[in-house]
Amino acid sequence: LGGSSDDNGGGDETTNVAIVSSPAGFDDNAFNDLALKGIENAQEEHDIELNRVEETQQAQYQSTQSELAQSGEYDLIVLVSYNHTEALTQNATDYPDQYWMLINDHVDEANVAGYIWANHQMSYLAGVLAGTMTTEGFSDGGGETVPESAQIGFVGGVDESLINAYERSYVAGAEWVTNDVEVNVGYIGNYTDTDTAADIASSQYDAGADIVYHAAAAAGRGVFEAAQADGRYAIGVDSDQSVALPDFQDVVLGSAVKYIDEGTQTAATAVAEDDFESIAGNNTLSLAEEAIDCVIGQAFEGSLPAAVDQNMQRAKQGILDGDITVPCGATGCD
Amino acid sequence: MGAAIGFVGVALIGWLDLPLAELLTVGFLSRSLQAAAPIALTAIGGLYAEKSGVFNIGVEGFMIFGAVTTAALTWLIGGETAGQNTLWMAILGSVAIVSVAAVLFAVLVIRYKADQIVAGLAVWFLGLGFGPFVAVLLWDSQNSPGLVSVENLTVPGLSELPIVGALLFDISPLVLLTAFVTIVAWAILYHTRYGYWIQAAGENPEALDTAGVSVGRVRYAAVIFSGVMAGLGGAVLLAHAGSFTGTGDTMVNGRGWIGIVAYLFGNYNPIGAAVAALLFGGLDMLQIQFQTIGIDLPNRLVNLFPYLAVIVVLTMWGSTRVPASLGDPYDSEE
Amino acid sequence: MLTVSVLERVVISAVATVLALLIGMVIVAGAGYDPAVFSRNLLDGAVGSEAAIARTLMFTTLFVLTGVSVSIAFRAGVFNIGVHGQFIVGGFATVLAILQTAPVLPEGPIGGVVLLLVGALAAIVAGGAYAAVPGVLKAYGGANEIVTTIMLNFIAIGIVGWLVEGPFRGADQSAPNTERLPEYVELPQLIYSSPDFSIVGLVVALTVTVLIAVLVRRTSFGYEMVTSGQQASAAAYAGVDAKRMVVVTMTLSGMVAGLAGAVFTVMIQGYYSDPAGIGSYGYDAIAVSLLAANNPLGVIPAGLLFGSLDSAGSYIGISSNVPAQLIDGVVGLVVLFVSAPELFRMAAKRIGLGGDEQ
Amino acid sequence: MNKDRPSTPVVRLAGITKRFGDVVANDDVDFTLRKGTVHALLGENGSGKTTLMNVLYGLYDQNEGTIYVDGDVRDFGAPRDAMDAGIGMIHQHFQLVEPMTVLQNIILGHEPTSNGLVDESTAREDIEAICSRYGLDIDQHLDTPIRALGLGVRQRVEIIKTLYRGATVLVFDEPTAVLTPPEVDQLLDMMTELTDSGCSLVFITHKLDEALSVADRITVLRDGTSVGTVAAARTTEQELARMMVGRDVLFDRTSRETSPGDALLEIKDVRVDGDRDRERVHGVDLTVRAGEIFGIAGVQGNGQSELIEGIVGLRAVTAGSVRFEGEEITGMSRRRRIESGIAYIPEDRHSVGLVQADSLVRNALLGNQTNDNYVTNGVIDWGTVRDHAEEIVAEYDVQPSNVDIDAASLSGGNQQKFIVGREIERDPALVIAMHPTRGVDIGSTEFIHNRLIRLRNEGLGIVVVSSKLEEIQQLADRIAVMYDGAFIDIVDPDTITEAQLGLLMAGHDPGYHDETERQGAESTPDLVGAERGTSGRNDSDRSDTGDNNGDRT
Ligand SMILES: Nc1ncnc2c1ncn2[C@@H]1O[C@H](COP(=O)(O)OP(=O)(O)OP(=O)(O)O)[C@@H](O)[C@H]1O
Ligand SMILES: Nc1ncnc2c1ncn2[C@@H]1O[C@H](COP(=O)(O)OP(=O)(O)OP(=O)(O)O)[C@@H](O)[C@H]1O
Ligand SMILES: [Mg+2]
Ligand SMILES: [Mg+2]
Repeated sequence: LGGSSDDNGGGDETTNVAIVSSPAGFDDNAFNDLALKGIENAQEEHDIELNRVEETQQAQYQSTQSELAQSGEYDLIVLVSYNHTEALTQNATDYPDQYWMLINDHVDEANVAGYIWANHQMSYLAGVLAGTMTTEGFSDGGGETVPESAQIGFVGGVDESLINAYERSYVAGAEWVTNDVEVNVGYIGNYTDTDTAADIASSQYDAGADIVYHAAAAAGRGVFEAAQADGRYAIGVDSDQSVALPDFQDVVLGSAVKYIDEGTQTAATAVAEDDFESIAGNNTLSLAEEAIDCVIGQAFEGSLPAAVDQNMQRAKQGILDGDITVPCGATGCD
Repeated sequence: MGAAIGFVGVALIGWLDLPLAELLTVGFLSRSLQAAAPIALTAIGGLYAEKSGVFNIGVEGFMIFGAVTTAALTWLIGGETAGQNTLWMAILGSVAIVSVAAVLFAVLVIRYKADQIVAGLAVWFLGLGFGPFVAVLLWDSQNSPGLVSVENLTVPGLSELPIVGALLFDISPLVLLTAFVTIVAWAILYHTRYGYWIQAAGENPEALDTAGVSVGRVRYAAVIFSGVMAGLGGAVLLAHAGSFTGTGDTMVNGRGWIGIVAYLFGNYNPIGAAVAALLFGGLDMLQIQFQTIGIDLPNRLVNLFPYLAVIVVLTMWGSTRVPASLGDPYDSEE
Repeated sequence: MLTVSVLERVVISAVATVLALLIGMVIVAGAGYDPAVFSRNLLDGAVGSEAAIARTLMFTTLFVLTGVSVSIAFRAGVFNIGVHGQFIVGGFATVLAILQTAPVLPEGPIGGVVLLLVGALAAIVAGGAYAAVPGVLKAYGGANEIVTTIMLNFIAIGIVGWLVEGPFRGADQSAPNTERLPEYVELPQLIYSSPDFSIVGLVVALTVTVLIAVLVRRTSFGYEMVTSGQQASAAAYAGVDAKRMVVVTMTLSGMVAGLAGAVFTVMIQGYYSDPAGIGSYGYDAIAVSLLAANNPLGVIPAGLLFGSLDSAGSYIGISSNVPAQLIDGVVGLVVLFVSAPELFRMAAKRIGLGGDEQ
Repeated sequence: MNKDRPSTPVVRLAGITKRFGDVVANDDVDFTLRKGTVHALLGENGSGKTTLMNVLYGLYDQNEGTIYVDGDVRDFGAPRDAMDAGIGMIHQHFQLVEPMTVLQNIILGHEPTSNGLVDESTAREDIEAICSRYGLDIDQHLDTPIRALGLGVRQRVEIIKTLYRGATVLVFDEPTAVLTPPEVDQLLDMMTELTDSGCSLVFITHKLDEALSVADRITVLRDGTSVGTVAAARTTEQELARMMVGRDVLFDRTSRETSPGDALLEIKDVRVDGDRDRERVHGVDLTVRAGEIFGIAGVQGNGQSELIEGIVGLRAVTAGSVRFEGEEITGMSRRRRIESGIAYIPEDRHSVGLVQADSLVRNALLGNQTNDNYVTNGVIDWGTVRDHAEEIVAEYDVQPSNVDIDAASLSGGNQQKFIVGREIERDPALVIAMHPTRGVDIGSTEFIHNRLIRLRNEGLGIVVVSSKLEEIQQLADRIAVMYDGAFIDIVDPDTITEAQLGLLMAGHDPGYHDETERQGAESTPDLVGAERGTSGRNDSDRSDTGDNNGDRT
């Protein structure tokens, strides 16, 4: 902010947006950064002033939110992750004139726009990619597969229901391809310890997995490092990580992506254009809205076996048609 | 004590009827060694300080300094395409920088008689603050981009041998360095005059003083050494991980604290401390193996196993005898 | 030796803080931000508005309580590094107890007060019990309490985290949170209207502090406790059962830490979430207590200093683009300088300010 | 001794003044040590003896005055400088590193090395050479950690350490205070041997007979100034005492006219373990009556400490029973024993009897913290406590007489006086005093003795454990001699001779049994020598109080 918000002079009106991080903080190369990126993209079209607030203690969200709302300076406050939900339930009614955007959850108030991306669907697709590749004989870039065994891995950040949903959907996707696929699962215990992430992935590669998908935010880089060290493959999450972390493009077969950036861009734009109503309420963004996908890593475009594309298309169609039921929801399983 | 842990481990494995071969792979062993190295280095430094009568509770902070300065130097010297030489230069440079910090710390606690626990905590807070801050200044993010990780030392031919090949002849040079440091530290402590002086300084500084040896100098050397070793530990952690993570409790994530536990556990003997570090590294990796082979326990609880083991073992077998004059500043004219 | 008069301590803390801030300012400037704005924000953040003052007092409340908890144990010569864990266990117990008891009590203010008492009691019991464990292990098993309490901190985070995630997760919570406490269970907003601060919380903290101070200075128990901490062999001679004393002081320390957890839960959060994101009051408290020379009354100004810094830090995170980590670093510097009163005494002597010859 | 040896001064202190803040510890003191002689330094507690020698040793910088060694002016910034000049000091408070071995302690700071590593075998040879040269005996302990050794051995380690460093001037600060009579004799012999082989010694002591028997010349300090130096051959105890105190001191034994009353303390077949779970007291019976002083003599390490700690409740009694005023107290807590009227003057004033960093006010409450006089409903009345502290300080002549200073800043003798005062003024029924006058000067010793006797006359029961034979003979109405964990005999102080006592303490049969009527010995287990030799004063298993007995240095 740097004190520039009090320029009520100047011709055209500035839109002020604040974004508050999840407990993982910014610079996670995933979730938080994507949300941020969307607003930055919106800045190119509109005069938007952005205040990025990093707060890693959930206990502080109540006061951080109300501090921001109380200032009256912000046209939109973006809250990353469902850790904000409880605090927002209070603050949305305390500050009825304040517009809020909540990522990954929803609060039933007219001034809140809830955005939930279908983490489960994209993870299912990641499972399809892994399940297909593990039985294909493939060797390119920095790794190779073991076609004789159908074994893959998953590395999660914290063992909590949000990430469990990634895991179960991923497993389901892989099983949809190869019924008897074996999946090694490991959790780090946090979203920051790259070293442990690498150790877990390594252990899984050792045990025979040839592709590991991660849902571990910043720590996920460790999985890629292990893939490079062991000559195996990995699947990224949230954004196309073969692009976000180009060092690892030789092992990142693909990424389960959700276009959070498009979501925040839409929201920021809507507010800048005085049209909050268009986004208010609960927005579930799934395959149907083309808001999630599983993309192939930039080094592997066109080089993967044809079965990948076929299976991927069939799976997407199945999900859209309702023939395939992805277990779990966006933030947990029942 | 090691035997005790081993016994508990074996009993547990027998009791749960675990598949030993899948659990104790070569990869597991070499990952345990890698995980142990930074902890062992930190522990050895810490025990020197404590033996000399100064509790350096700030080793966690020094580790963060070591990690961030190594990352920064690697990046400043070699950019994103840094090679092995750059990494080694960065490690050396980092040790030099951390040693300056360690000198300042030593002056504060020895010359100015700062409360050792408070000053040590302060170093930790400083690490938590300035570590990520440096990252933000350099990379505009609390995490560094991918830098470079240390390459294993591979002896052609021998590394092909079963088990020992992968364990001993395809090994991180930093693990070897740690082993070397351990032995040298042991020899110095128990077989050189300087080692005698360290012990005397911690037990009865007056006796050392009246023997004509400056207690201050002995303590300075030990405390500076402890800072440098913790810094080196951080550097080793970074060199194995290949990038710096500053979010959360940073990539060091409590390893410094475990280092303190390790030397208490190892009863202030450098070899004991290294074995304890290996034990903690091993327990951590064992916990990962459990996950990998799908032993279905709540991960958050399984993660607690090493901590619980420390408590049980400490209670049943090990009461450590703390140096008699630990924490007392020494004035020769008193 | 290192006995420092109260006045001297206050002066030293002030000088240390100013010095740390000056260094912080230099770093701010070096990193290309405006130090004037930074210092302005610092002041605004600590005391610049009603909200800022409330936030400062909120942090102060927690630092005072946890600081007193630490001071009890340290005074008795037991290093309770486990206040963090006891704080978490206590806070969680509050939520559990209130949620379990609420259905059988009438709703409304009376039920609310009863529930508050039940919650506080649960926290005190849970915190005390959780601290008694390392006490017993030390007294009867010889296990170093510095190590065991650090381990128990990790364990508290793990277990409470797991409970919040699974067994005790609120019915329609998508995040790992417990059920929210009933609305009527809250501390009244008497002076500042702030979501996170009630003067009642602060009064509780100050009352506990005074009680502990009296206990330490004026009672036989306090005398025995302090004597054990100073010289165990002399305490045994005077008829103090050293092992029992270790367990009792750890328990007492844990009880206060648990109460701090209850205040946190009721006053600030209103439910329980993953303890991994609950700050590090228990660790900061060690610095608070030592800054106060483990004197319960001294914890009050020390807690205020830390409360102000944290409050300013959180304001700076919200309202400026200076990286929030910087304020953590500045806090580290304050602690560092404060740890070495001798530094300032020598400096004062050099520039000819006071400093008697000794 | 070598009274007439022609000798040259090796050390001369001229006009030394040393101040600590307002305290003038040494005031313009002159002192000359001649080659090959023993020079005793006497003076009351706090008269500045230790300080003067610390100045010589480079531990303190004098404020004024000059040090000459072999005629040259020397300025010692640190002990190392003093050592280089051949001066060594055996401190009152041993300077040993407990977990390290005897050998490592001896060579500390002067380790011979080869290839960077400490060469212990060279060190061993050197040490053995020194031992045989001075007739010292330590060999079998070289690899034992100090922690496991008794005081006598520790002291020998200190002496060898100094010699190993090449000292020819040795300063002994109250070396006999912690030793038993046989050990004292050994030490005095050793001192003579040292002077014979060319060393010059300074010998600080409170025991005039020791000074007279071994010293060539004697200097007396009072209030930091030197009162004078006399030749040992031409002075008497009376004269020395007058120089020290400034008046005549009476040495007559007070007449004994006791009328013991009821049994106060009865112990039956008590067994107590030592620190390492080895039994140290093998079944002791004893009865102390109101109005008597019961003395326990013995060489340190024969279970006296364990027995007493068992009685006062600081150590568990593993078998047998302890009754006090007719009530069974075997399992009673230490606190309840204090409350029931057992006062205890501990042998270790430094780490047990006082909280060093606390004021005398707070120390006055030590052990009294549940006493109704000072505490009501758990709340302390500090005003009364302060008054009490002031009373003790005044009555027992504790110097300096400021109750707000830390216990640590009192000299050892004054610390002892404060403890004695506090314990006696507890209004007890039974006083158990271990080495009540250790490190205390003559005047105060006299005072404490009179005090104990008066209490006895008032009908209290008193147990005195001491290794000073004359003290025990003078005070006690009955003397039990403890050897190897049991009472070897109980004797009448008026009929037994010092020589006989000494033999008994060493476990020998003094051969008096026909004449002497033994009194009150309920049982006398395995008398004399049956299985002696294995334990005794070399025993490593004694309670660990040794290096705390001395004063501050
Ligand atoms: N009510 C009182 N009357 C007389 N003296 C008192 C009283 N209270 C305390 N004192 C004196 O103060 C000294 C210190 O007491 P105490 O340790 O309780 O307080 P403190 O040292 O000032 O506090 P803290 O150690 O917590 O900083 C004691 O030695 C005692 O002499
Ligand atoms: N470090 C010190 N600080 C302050 N005062 C001291 C210090 N050392 C000694 N004194 C004071 O100096 C005086 C002389 O003390 P010193 O220890 O030399 O006496 P001493 O003759 O050895 O007595 P004792 O026979 O009891 O050992 C005493 O009043 C003592 O309190
Ligand atoms: Mg003396
Ligand atoms: Mg006090």
